[in-house]
Amino acid sequence: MATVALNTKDRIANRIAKELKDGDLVNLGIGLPTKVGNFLPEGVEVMLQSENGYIGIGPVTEVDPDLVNAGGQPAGMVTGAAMFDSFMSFNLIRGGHVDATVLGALQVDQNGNLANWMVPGKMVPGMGGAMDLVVGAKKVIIGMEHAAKDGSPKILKQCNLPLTGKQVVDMIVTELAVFTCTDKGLVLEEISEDTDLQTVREKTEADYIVSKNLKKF
Amino acid sequence: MATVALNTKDRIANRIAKELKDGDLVNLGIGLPTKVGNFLPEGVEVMLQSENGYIGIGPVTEVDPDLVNAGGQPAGMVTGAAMFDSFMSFNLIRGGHVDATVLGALQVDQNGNLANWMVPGKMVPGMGGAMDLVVGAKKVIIGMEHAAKDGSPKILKQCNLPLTGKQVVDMIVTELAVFTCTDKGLVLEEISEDTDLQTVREKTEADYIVSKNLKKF
Amino acid sequence: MEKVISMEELPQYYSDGMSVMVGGFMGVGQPIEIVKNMVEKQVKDLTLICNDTAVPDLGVGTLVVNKQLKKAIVSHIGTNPETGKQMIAEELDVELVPQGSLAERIRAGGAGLGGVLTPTGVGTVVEEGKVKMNVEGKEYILETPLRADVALLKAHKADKAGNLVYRLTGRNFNPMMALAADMVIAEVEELVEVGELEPDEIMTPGVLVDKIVVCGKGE
Amino acid sequence: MEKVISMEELPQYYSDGMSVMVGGFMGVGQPIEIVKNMVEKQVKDLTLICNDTAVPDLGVGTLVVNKQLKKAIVSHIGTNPETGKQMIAEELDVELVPQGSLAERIRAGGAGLGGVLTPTGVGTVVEEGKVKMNVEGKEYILETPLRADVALLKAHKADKAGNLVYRLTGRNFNPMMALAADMVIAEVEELVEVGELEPDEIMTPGVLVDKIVVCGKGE
Repeated sequence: MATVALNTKDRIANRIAKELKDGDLVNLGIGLPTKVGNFLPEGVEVMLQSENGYIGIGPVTEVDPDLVNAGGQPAGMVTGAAMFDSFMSFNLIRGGHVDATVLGALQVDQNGNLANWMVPGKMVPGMGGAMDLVVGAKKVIIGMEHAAKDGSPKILKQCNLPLTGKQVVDMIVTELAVFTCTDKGLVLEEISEDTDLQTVREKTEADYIVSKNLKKF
Repeated sequence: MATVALNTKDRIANRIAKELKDGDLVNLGIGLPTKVGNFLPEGVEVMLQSENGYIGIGPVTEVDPDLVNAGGQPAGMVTGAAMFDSFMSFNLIRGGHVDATVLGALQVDQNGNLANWMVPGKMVPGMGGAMDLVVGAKKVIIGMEHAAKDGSPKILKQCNLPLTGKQVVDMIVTELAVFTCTDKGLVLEEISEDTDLQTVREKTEADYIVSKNLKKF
Repeated sequence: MEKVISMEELPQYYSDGMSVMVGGFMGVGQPIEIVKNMVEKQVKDLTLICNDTAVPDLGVGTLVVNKQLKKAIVSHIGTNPETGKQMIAEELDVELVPQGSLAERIRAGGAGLGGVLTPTGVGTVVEEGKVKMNVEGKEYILETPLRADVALLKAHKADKAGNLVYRLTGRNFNPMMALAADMVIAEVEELVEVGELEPDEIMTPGVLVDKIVVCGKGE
Repeated sequence: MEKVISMEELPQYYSDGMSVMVGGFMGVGQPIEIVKNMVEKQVKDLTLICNDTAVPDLGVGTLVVNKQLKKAIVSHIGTNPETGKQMIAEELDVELVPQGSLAERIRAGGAGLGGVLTPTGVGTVVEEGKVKMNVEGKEYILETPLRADVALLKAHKADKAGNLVYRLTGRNFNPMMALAADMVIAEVEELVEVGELEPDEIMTPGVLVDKIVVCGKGE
């Protein structure tokens, strides 16, 4: 495979894809997280779950008005896909049957708290299935750009936006860094090849430990 | 239709059948209650529900190992029958979607309490779906012989066997009498053609009011 | 017990101020034609229970734009800016419910339960004003039942007895809503004779469905 | 990720003292061949979660007769006199659960809930030792989740990815149990290729099923 320069979002998606294991049931949020499906390592096949009631999201081959993804966009299905109702969909999500979910974030903090569903007075899209996903999925991976558009940090000591879930995040992946959320707090596990510890430190408000085995990605 | 003398159980079933309305969803217990289906008045069609997961019990036309009733006996299905799982079956039962259930009893009392699932130290079949049926069905009709085999009363001031449900019975039909359970207590609504008030009084321990419109059946 | 009715007969089941559950997820699996009829008839002060408020020009989204709602109990309003606008202007009361909890509450309402204990929303604004319980060391929120006066479903096929079959992601909230309303009306694409649907294929038993309106595939 | 295994490979998933959910209602929709294998292998001290204990010579009934159970969590034991006998002799701990509450508890266990509030059993021995709550003037019992180490299901058809289809009243408790155990094994009558089952026809998604044993129609 020829090496091509990836844009920021693709780089994040590409790194997250390495966290998924063959056979996993995975729920990808709208936006950046959806891209993760494009970067699965060879030999890794995952089944994608959609909140609106199916397992086996696939490429769109023809538009079927009865087949959309959780964003309401035309979707396809893979061979072996299974359909069900919203009730069963959340039995799966809340019951720990989803191995990993990848979601975007407005803010994450060093306690693993996540805020991604509203900005009071400005934007209230609603939580949709996100609050269920973060308490139910075995692994909650946040994929987002490291800082907000105005440069302000998104990885904070404490979220100040309304939470989606409390102590729910397992991993944060940005274009600069990979953090895991542990009992001891955030651990910086990896930094990207074109950054350095100093830059990450400057762009991150949260306290974190630098892993002894810090890697580059 | 020629008039034929009915035996005790058939007479009870025949009287109960008149309580069912066209289009009702009905759950019939094992034993005597099952017979109610044989006596539906002309023009009255009901759908029978089975706890193990279907609506539309019908006559057995051929034995299918995958098709049994709630007693585990071979069953049939009518045209338009619908299958589902036990979870959905009890959504229907508990959620008030069953219009009437007909059950047998060991004891019923004047407060509408029912005991029909165990005799301590002697017989503990278990409650099966009965406890759900009595709280969920819109109308709970007890069909039973008026007295126990040893002649002791079964319609009591107070049940002394473990209850199936508290204040759940709407109507009691025996070969001698029809009682309704009201806020004011039991009301004797009808007596059978071949008995009299004195006999019913002697065979009934419970207090009851005799309806001003007492009828014969 | 004729269940099949025409669109013209439908308005007798509408009343201003009623609560109405509407199946569908972003308009898919939604009884679009019935909703159009409700817009036409200007039924107002509705309490809508639905997954989302769709988009401004589709399904329940048009009820929002047309200001026919008093309250919306939904999990998502982001695709219909009009909902947020009316909410901020305090013209519309919006109760946002996590999608899984919405499904649970509707099912609880339809199944005779007093509620369910869910971990969803613990530590968030969702828990405000709700009973919390600790079961075996874990915190849960008690989510209570939802019911409605009328449920409006969309099915792919119905037989004349009201047995329903949904197609692909058109299923979503429809089967649960069939349990949780006093009057259940289904818009269907295709009507078949009783007996044409396999017993194992039926997704909503006909006893739950009061009325059927046959609309074809819609637009 | 090969899911299809032979009966000979099955005993690696057994262990003395394990809890096991077994689908079926009076033996119908029950993995009879797997249960036979468990009898043969003399797995013991089992906690059985099942609708009933069937009859002495069928399915889980034989586990009772063969004294392989330590505890049974069931709604009905009346058709297997051996269960009552062992219960009265205090050789077997029997927890009788109303059938609807049993379905709820298994679903709660499989769906990550802390429990459900049900009116079933209020005012009876079923409420003893349980939390009771009043919601809007009505009394409810809190029924808590059930899970098991292993769930043994019976399906009519499976594809190689584990997607299952049940037939008629063989469905019963199977779909709920598929959610509520650490290891889910299905005995199936017929195995088909992935893609041969319609997405809308599948009743249990394959992701829930770990292993499949193909047994034909049994006896």
